[in-house]
Amino acid sequence: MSVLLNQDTKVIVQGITGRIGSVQTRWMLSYHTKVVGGVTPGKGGGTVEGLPVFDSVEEAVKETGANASVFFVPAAFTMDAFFETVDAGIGLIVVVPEHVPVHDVLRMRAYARERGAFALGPTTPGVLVPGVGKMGIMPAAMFAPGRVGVISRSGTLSYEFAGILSESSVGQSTVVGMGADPVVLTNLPDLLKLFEEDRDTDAVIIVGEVGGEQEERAADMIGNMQKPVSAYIAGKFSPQGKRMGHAGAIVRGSSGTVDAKHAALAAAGATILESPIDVAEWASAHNLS
Amino acid sequence: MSVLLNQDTKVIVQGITGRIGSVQTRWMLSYHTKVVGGVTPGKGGGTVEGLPVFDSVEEAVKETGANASVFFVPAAFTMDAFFETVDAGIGLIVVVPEHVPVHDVLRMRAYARERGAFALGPTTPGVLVPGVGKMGIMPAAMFAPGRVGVISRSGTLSYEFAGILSESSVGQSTVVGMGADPVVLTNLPDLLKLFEEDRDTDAVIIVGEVGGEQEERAADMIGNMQKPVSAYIAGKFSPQGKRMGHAGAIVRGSSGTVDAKHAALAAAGATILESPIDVAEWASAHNLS
Amino acid sequence: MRLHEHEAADLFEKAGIAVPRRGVAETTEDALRIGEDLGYPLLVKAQVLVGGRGLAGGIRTVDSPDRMAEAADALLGSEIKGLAVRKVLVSDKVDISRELYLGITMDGFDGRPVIVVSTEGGVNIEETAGKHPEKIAAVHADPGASFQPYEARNLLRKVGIAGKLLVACADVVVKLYRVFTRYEALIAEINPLVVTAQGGVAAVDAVLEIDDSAASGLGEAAPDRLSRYENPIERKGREIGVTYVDLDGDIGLISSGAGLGMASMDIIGRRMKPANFLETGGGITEKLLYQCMELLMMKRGLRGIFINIYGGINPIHEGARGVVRYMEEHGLGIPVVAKALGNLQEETWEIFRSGGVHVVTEAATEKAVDRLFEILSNNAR
Amino acid sequence: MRLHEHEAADLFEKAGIAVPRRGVAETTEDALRIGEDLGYPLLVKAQVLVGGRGLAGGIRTVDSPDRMAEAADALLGSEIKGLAVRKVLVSDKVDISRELYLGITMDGFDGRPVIVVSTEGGVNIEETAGKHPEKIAAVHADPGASFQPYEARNLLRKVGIAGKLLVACADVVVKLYRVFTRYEALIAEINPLVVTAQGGVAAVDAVLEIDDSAASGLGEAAPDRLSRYENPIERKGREIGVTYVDLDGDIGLISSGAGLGMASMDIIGRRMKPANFLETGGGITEKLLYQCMELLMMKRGLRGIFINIYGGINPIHEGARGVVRYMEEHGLGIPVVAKALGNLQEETWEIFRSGGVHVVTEAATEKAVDRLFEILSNNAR
Repeated sequence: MSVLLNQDTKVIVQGITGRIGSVQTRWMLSYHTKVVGGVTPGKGGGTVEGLPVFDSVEEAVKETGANASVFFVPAAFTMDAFFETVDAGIGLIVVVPEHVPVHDVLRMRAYARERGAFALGPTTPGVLVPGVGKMGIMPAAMFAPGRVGVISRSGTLSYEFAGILSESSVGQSTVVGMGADPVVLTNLPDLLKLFEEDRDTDAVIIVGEVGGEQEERAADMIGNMQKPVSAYIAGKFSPQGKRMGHAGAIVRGSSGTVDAKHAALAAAGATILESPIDVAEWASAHNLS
Repeated sequence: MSVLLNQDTKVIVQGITGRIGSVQTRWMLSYHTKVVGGVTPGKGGGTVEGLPVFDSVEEAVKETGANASVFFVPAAFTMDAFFETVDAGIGLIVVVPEHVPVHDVLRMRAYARERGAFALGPTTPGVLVPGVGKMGIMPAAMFAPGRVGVISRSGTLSYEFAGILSESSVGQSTVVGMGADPVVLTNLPDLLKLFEEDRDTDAVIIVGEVGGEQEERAADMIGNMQKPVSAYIAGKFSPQGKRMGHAGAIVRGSSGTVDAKHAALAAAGATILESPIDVAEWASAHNLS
Repeated sequence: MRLHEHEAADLFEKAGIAVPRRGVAETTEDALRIGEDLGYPLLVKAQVLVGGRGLAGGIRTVDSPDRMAEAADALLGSEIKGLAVRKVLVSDKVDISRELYLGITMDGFDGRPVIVVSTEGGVNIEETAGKHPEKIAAVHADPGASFQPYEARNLLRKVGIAGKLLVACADVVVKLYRVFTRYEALIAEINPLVVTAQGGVAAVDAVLEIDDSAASGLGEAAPDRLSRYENPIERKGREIGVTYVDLDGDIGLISSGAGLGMASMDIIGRRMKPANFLETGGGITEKLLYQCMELLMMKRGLRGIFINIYGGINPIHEGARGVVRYMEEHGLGIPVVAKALGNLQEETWEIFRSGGVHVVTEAATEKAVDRLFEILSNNAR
Repeated sequence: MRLHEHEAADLFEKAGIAVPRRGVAETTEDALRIGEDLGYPLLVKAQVLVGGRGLAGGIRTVDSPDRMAEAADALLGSEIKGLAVRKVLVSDKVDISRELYLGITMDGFDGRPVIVVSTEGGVNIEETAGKHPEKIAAVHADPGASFQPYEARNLLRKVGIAGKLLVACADVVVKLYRVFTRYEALIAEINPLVVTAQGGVAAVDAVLEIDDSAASGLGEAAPDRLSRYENPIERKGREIGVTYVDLDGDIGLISSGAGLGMASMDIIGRRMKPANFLETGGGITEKLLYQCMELLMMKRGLRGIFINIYGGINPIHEGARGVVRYMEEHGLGIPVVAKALGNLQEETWEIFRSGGVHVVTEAATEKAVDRLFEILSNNAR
């Protein structure tokens, strides 16, 4: 098996008729992902890349048996599409768009939790399982099958880490983009739990960045994990690290700096990677190739 | 027993320090109602009619063991007080104020239902059980103990009916004001059910009025009741019958006129009273004195 | 409070709904000036708060300044269903390819707003409900939650709306729902919602009724509430805080509740004719009932007055003082019958009697109306 | 986007929160005129988007026109923490009997707004959290639901606020929460929330940071977003749709993601100094990367450029064309190293190489930065 995406995942693409949606559908298909259709309201009845386009998610689910969806819809329409998708009973939603309003994300997150849907993003490259398929925009060239899991807050850094691993003959079990926004639909500890439970994953790499509290709040989970964990935090010299305002962090005394994250992660037993390239050595030390 | 209010009901008065709140507290106490305290935010620590005043409902419940609340708060603060009261675990709420915004009532109603609280109003005279107590503004002089239940959409008409019955030596088990607003917190069928199940009630009088669908939608319930039901509908010549807009009624084909209500009620087996005074004869025919 | 079409149209447009270009005219000159700006053909629509305006001749199509002058002259100052036409809305005549219906209102029993769409626009939705129920679809919205475009699309698909129109109409539904919640409306309606020859969607009529209790409602956009009461006594009633509705009978009525007022009217109506409906709500003071008497006496030709009040939340003895003071100061010359029961009823009766009011102490309004009828019959003899 | 204090104060006041009387001045004459209107004593506050303004001398109390002129002269045109002071806020000096703290922000991990109150106002909330955690209380709000006054009162009671102040503060909390949701803020803060000598409650400072992604946010009230970028290259970056942050090094950077950009800076920073942070997001086109090159070259004294892009959502071959076209047209004279991987990487490499760009094909950014360092070292020799 793998995390989130597997042989039974049947994917629809929302916003499939758009410029990016249609191109990415082609890339997903060429990576052998089971894409079964798409949705663009008002364009139902057409086809893209030979796949049927529907007016509504409900219809798409009924006609194709889809159980997962990846979004290429404009940021302003994302909340609408999200509620529709959850209502249609889709269990896995990958929200690729960036610039989704944070207040919308709060509501999407609450909506998904109340109804038991699992979602990644916004601003996520998606999820990729080498040899099985991908939902999102990850470039296939960087990935190779194997037994290391990667969870990344940054899209591009997830490619970087997968690329470095692949070059070192260390394959990946599943690579997951958490999403780069200040509020994401699924928190880091919940993703770590999936990898800890995945029989095809032997170790996990966290690719974090300055700001927020995801890494600090994952410490408890990491402390309880059997599998080795390493972590890289970008933004030591960042001039802009999104400060979420002191009042929020103050509640729990977190500060969101790289140093604070390093301290919390190291205390929990994770190996700190000073530079992405260090991941190769770590993988080799843990015989992960 | 009785409906809603009984010997175990311990009442707090919200807005107890206000002009109306304090006067009505006196009237309720003089009717032997178990009023145990009051709430006015910012005035906690004082007393009214010898009863302690609290800053919050939570505190009032903790200190007095109250399980019911009657509202004399301004319309604009009613939703706030309502949410607070439901959150504090109070199970019976009587919302006396008029002019509560309808959109607030929608949210109050949903809030109460989700959390299992029972509420009357807005614009209700409250509930009165002769010989036991009253929550609200019903004038004690009109009521006498007995076995006829009264449910009224109009406050003043509930007094009128109780008065006519009392003069005819027909006492009441419980008199309930549903509230006169276009949307009320508890619908007529739910109140009828309570009276049907009440061992101290032998028959029920519905005092309705033109507009809305409460009476029409109660027909199913009435059809299933063992106890005799009579109904009076005010507003045959009403120049103003609050029309709730055709689009709503159209969904179910109801029209809200006096004739439509008479037809639905009669078909369900209720006796139609053409004038309030006719209730005396109906009571006598059913041996209710 | 129901808004005039032009007021509602402004709010709809502000919310992003397409509304034809338009102007409001109080004089024929204004109408002609607007006509010049917009270009013909145009619609001229009487701004009166009543349904069925079109059938009553309140909407005219004009294709030239001459016809505009004719229409404006004819409409302005005329009466439609008894209501004076003070303003006309002059509006672009849209090329119509299709007419739809969109309405949002309160479902009082369900306690939720209900959104209704139909492919039959421009006619009464009741008519469609009778003849073509399959052309109507409705859905409830959750109070407090937003109504999302996909919910609108799912609704519209039920009546067969598809393609670009599906997306365009869903946008209007969502925006109208936002108007409905933002202004705390009881009714928001677009009938017809027009699909233009160019494929756009526009609101060719605009209905918005605001909850009178909603303070937050219109904010700065609030039209003068009093100005909509065209009857001077009704306006005065609103000013002092009571609900007064003018009728064409001769028995004045003061009641302390809407239900009691309606029942009183019903009972009076059996043998006499009520001159008005007046309900005080829960705010009786000496001053208020004094003012209510003033209000009643603004109407010419009253034969008698019936006061029907309960002392629940109201201090009826204070009210009685107000009535008696008015009678002492003005000397009515017509009989007043009062039924006043509840808290402090004995004090109240005493005060009423001291001023020459006929007091009925039985609970049944029927008895009190009988008494008034008797007195009037005796007087007539 | 963080608003200036005076902009935030206007929005707070519009929401019904009491804010001292005030005016905004860009010149000393304006400041004096406002002073005359309001009467002394007054506060003069530099409008710069940075914390710790007071300690840096950016807030002055003036009790006469002479002092006002001195303060305005001193502040206007000066720099505070490196930011130019273009405006000052002139504000009534309120008689303070007590200072409280009120802040609302996003709890990103919880996915809910968190409302924080403290009886220690006028100081950093972090400081209070360290020294007197018992003087702080916080509660989460449900997204989509309203925040009711009783919830605010329950929160305030936790830090011992009672009586009239309880009700007055709860009112401010609810209104600030409404501002927070209405304008889709990330931070809304009043520090201090002042209890005046007269017992009123007023917002003596106003912080509001709006989510840049929230289109609906400010509506008509929206200040010009571009105008807040005081650095001309940063403003230009915003115009073309990329995030550019100016730094004081000499290695230009273009990256196609924020994480990759930060990591690149971290790696460059070990042996060299980045001149900027630039991330394109997912919108790379030939034109955009051409413009990014223009942007980079606006800065004087660059020694080299590092391009670090991935072909996931981005068509990197198009981006490469833009870079190469710029180089052909302008002849840079400094080395460019590119790491470009992912979809269509081979085409991309070919294009880069054709324009003289040094291409690194390994995944690790470290390797590419090494390459640039080597080239620069060799050049220097």
